[in-house]
Amino acid sequence: MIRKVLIANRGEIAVRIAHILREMGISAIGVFTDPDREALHRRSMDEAHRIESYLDAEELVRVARESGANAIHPGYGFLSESTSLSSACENAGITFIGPQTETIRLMGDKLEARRLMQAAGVPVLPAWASNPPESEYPVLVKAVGGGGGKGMRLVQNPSELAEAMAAASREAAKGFNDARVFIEKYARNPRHVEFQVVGDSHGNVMHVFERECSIQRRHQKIIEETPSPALTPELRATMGTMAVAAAKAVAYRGAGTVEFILDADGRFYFLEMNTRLQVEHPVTEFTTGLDLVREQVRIAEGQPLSFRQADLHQTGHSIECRIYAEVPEENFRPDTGTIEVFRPPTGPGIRLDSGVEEGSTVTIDYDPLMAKLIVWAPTRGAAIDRMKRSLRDFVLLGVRNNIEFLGRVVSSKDFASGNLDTHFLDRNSELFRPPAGPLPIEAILAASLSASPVTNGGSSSFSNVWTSGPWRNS
Amino acid sequence: MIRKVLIANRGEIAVRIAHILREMGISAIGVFTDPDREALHRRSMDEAHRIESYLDAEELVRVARESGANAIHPGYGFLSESTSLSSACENAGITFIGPQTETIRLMGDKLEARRLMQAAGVPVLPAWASNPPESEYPVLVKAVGGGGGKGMRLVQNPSELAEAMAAASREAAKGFNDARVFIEKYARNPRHVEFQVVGDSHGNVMHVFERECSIQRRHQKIIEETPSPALTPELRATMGTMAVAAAKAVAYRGAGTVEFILDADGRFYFLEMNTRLQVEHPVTEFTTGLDLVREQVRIAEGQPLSFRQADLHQTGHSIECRIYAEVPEENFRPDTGTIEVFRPPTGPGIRLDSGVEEGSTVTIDYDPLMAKLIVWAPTRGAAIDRMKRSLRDFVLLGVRNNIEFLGRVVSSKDFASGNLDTHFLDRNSELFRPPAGPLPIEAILAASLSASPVTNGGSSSFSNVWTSGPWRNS
Amino acid sequence: MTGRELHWRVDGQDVAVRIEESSAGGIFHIGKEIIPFSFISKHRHGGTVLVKGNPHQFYVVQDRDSHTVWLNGQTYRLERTGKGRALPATGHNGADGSITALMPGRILRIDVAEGDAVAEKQTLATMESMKMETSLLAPRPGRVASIHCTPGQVVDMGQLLIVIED
Amino acid sequence: MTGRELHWRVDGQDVAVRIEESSAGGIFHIGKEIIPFSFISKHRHGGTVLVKGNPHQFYVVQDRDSHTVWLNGQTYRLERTGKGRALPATGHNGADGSITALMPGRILRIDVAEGDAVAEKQTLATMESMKMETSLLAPRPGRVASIHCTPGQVVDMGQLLIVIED
Repeated sequence: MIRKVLIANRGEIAVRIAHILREMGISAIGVFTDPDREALHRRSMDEAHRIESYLDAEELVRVARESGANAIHPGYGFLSESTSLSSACENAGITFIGPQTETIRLMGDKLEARRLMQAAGVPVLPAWASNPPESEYPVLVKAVGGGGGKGMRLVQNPSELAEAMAAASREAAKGFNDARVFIEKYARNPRHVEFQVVGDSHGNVMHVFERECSIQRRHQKIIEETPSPALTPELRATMGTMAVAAAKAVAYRGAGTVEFILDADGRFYFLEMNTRLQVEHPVTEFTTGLDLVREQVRIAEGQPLSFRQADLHQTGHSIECRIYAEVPEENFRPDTGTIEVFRPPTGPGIRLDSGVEEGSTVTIDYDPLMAKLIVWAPTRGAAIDRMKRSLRDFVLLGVRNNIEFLGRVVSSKDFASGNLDTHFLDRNSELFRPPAGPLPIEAILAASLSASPVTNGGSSSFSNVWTSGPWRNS
Repeated sequence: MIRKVLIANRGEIAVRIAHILREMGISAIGVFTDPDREALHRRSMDEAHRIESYLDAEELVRVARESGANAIHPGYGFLSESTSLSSACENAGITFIGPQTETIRLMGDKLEARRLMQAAGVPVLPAWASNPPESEYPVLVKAVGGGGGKGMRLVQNPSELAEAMAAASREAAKGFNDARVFIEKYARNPRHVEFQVVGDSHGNVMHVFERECSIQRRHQKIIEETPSPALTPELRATMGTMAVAAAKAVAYRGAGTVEFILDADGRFYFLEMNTRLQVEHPVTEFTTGLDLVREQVRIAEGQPLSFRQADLHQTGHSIECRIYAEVPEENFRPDTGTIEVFRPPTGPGIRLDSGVEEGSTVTIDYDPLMAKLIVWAPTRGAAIDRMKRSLRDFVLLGVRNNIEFLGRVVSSKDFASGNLDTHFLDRNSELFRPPAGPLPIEAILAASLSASPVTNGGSSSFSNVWTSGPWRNS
Repeated sequence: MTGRELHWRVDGQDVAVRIEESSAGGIFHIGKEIIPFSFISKHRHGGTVLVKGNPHQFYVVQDRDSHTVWLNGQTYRLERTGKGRALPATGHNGADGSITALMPGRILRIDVAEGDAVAEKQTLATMESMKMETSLLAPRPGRVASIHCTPGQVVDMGQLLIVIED
Repeated sequence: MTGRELHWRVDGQDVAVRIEESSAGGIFHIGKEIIPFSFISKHRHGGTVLVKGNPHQFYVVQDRDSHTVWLNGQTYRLERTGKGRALPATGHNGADGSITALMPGRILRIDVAEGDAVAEKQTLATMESMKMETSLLAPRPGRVASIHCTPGQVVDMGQLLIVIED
């Protein structure tokens, strides 16, 4: 029985995990670093402890032991896909809410993972250790231990290969302590379609359908949805079967994600497996009714899955937008500051997973993801309309953010038609420009009403504008 | 085609209707009275017009015409069940989003409704025009045109009947312009179970399952849920069939609700039909995926229902809590004031329909319903846990409210066991007392930190506490 | 009633505005436009302002000279340029001597006749609006050039009522 | 550092409290208890305060003498009774002359010896806490009765450091 869980993470995912733990009657133990001293996630826990780093497995296990936690949830990012935390948990007799260390290790090695997938009959892209045939160019040089675009190089012709491999290898050695690189066929304008899988410790593995995550910036997803507009029921069934085969190949335990790339002809290839909860897991939850964190806890307790594949259904459509503290119009540069106004949208079919609230401060120390806005509606069209309305109603001021940019993306024709691929933003560069037209006079009026009479060089409260008395003419 | 809708209502329901209209690409025209000059619902519309009263059908139709609206949505309460608005719409050639005037008239007359239901084979309670047999006591004297407990008298024995009828008649004449009363068998400790029905103008009528609304105060619901813990699949099917029969008896068009009382032996009786959207409609939406306001608009446009009875399924469990500006501990007296802090809960399975936000003022002019908190989870137990967590996280200060009281109700053993009836609060009077125990020292500390150094007799901002400089010892 | 002149940088150009404001509304001067406005609601970070019959919900946060305005779902960023300065209290009017109605309301009394000499701050007329009586004062000494309203008349916001000339 | 005395009506009884507060924390005196606290966060309507190692999230709204406190999901209502009064700046200490550590930290220097006569606001010791140096000042003139810390020592919040007597 898991009674007390240390959440080895921060921000919205730490808050989200704490919510369901508290609902399950499980104590949520938080951790926070100095920059997160005032963070919302710290205050969302039953108790929270100061740590030096979210990346120190030994420290996290020590805090878990000292606080009496008998399990650790790694969230995503940080140590979620590092064997250091899972093995430290094993040594300390603490339940790691995730797959076995060996699974993490296997899937963290891209070459090993490719071999396993091929053996399991899961399609992979052609790959070479060196010198692919000239007809196969362009190719991608990838780090064996990599992820997130680091240690990756696109090579257009053979003459560039040697230099690209050397550069990628240096980057990989620095980034992942593993200089090995390999060469993979480059898929042009693919879709990124991933399948959620769950497996228990009794050998049951099933998939919970797909997520379309093609809208990316700098290899990072910003909008995800399910169902994918690209999948027919037949293709969904085939890919789902392959995702289950992939997970079964490593006797997968817990919640994980099998990522595929899907080309315009409906061919798909294993890309990698994420052995953890995914940022975009809420769209799966909204369309299936599962709570994936609840399932993770049950699986970690050794309980068998309470449903069969045939019990799982997709209902309606769900879209997630990631609300980042960044300026898309200025090459996605991150912004920092204090959130002065935070008014999220309300109404049916809206879910907000937030790591911030009014008054929260966003610093440069961590990822700029502030919150996730997730909507559900019976159809894709209605879900897009709901997302447009919700983004328009979302007021977040004090830290520059991508809310309006997201609004322009989901309002675009290309998005409406479901014509998505990983180069969507490159193709739709007009989305980076705010709508043309003169500044509305009302905006100048609003600014003028808020402006303090004399610039005093510091930031100024709005309230002093309203100090004039009742309406009189003198 | 409905392109512009006047929403003849206020508060959370006006906001909720505006949300879906805007998502559907339909203009939302609001109305507001002087006390609602600053209300959230006014600012949630595409445009809004000042009116004298939400109860003046002619004025509403005039505003609709002047603003170019080709339909009126009445919401609930106000004119939603009065024939004055529906017939004024008919005369003006404006679509009334609701049933035909004749349906409203028939169902507004309790005797007429009883007769129709009996003819349709729907069970009704025994009733008499006067002097029921002594063995049938206690009985209820009810107003023919009544509702909401007005003009109602419980009579324990025959000697009290004449006086009760006279009193009820006077009250009914004053309240409903209709002095007629009748006598109905009194059901002890019944459950209140209602069925959502929808019918189109093509003769299709179906039900969208039940809502259990037994937790009431002063004949007003405060917590509703679906599915009802009292219904077996067989009883649900039987009652659903009867609800459809009831709606078919008046060729029902639009969304409506057939209310039943259900006794401990599983016998049920028609109570009344609400010919409008119900406050508690979100729990039906959360468990079926339907958007009832969207369906209302489609039906009003003359479209046939896009689903069949067999397409409708209940998934999981949903509970709604009504957040009132009232003090349950002081006999539910309403409170007024300005909402200084409004921090609704976030996370999966939570919906907030709110008529207020931070800074909103609650006045004495209208119903004290501020917002509705609705949760969904796969099981009733998980939904209760989610509601408990959500209510605990909900910070609403500045206007006294029932959030903690609701928390005590959903945390009670009786609620957990599903042992609900309309006398639930009478039986569980301990819920009206806040938990015993001394005031925590931290609460006194918090108050002391906020207290201004010298009482100045007026309300004071908290911010002046934080004006001290960086931590120094001098 | 307080008046302020402000300078903004908009699309690379300097825009000078003048704002005369009370707690209930005011008049906004931008270029040659004279735009009356009234408040529907106000809060710490903004409010809703009625301009030409349309409500505009806005939030503003200010960081030094940089103002971020959220208006009807769009965000705008404005830079303050010249120093603003508080102006002495004036009437409801521009510098041109025209007295306009700050709010919709009813004229109760007119206290002057055409041709009358008036002193600064002398009451010219009284109107009722939102259940409050309001005196319309002369913004500067001068002579009443023309009167464009009558007692009992219901006037719109921004409607010209009286003109003063030197 | 400012000090205040306040009176609350709690369960029909008067409760006098004393609070010494800086922006980072302070000491709360209630009955015979001396409770150090520090702030995790603060905002316009409350914050999170650390008391005995536990964080308590709170919001307070005030309407005349009535204070509504939301604390960890429960709401409490307190009535202010006697007039509060701002006290002159003091040390980290109560009126009894005991100097305690306002925050956990390290003693850097001790500037006095037992038996020394000290003037009001004279520096007694210096400590470092949260990367800030803080001087501990004498709350009033007197004599150093006892010293309970040494340079370099790490001290807990609320720990007794120095006692001054008349």
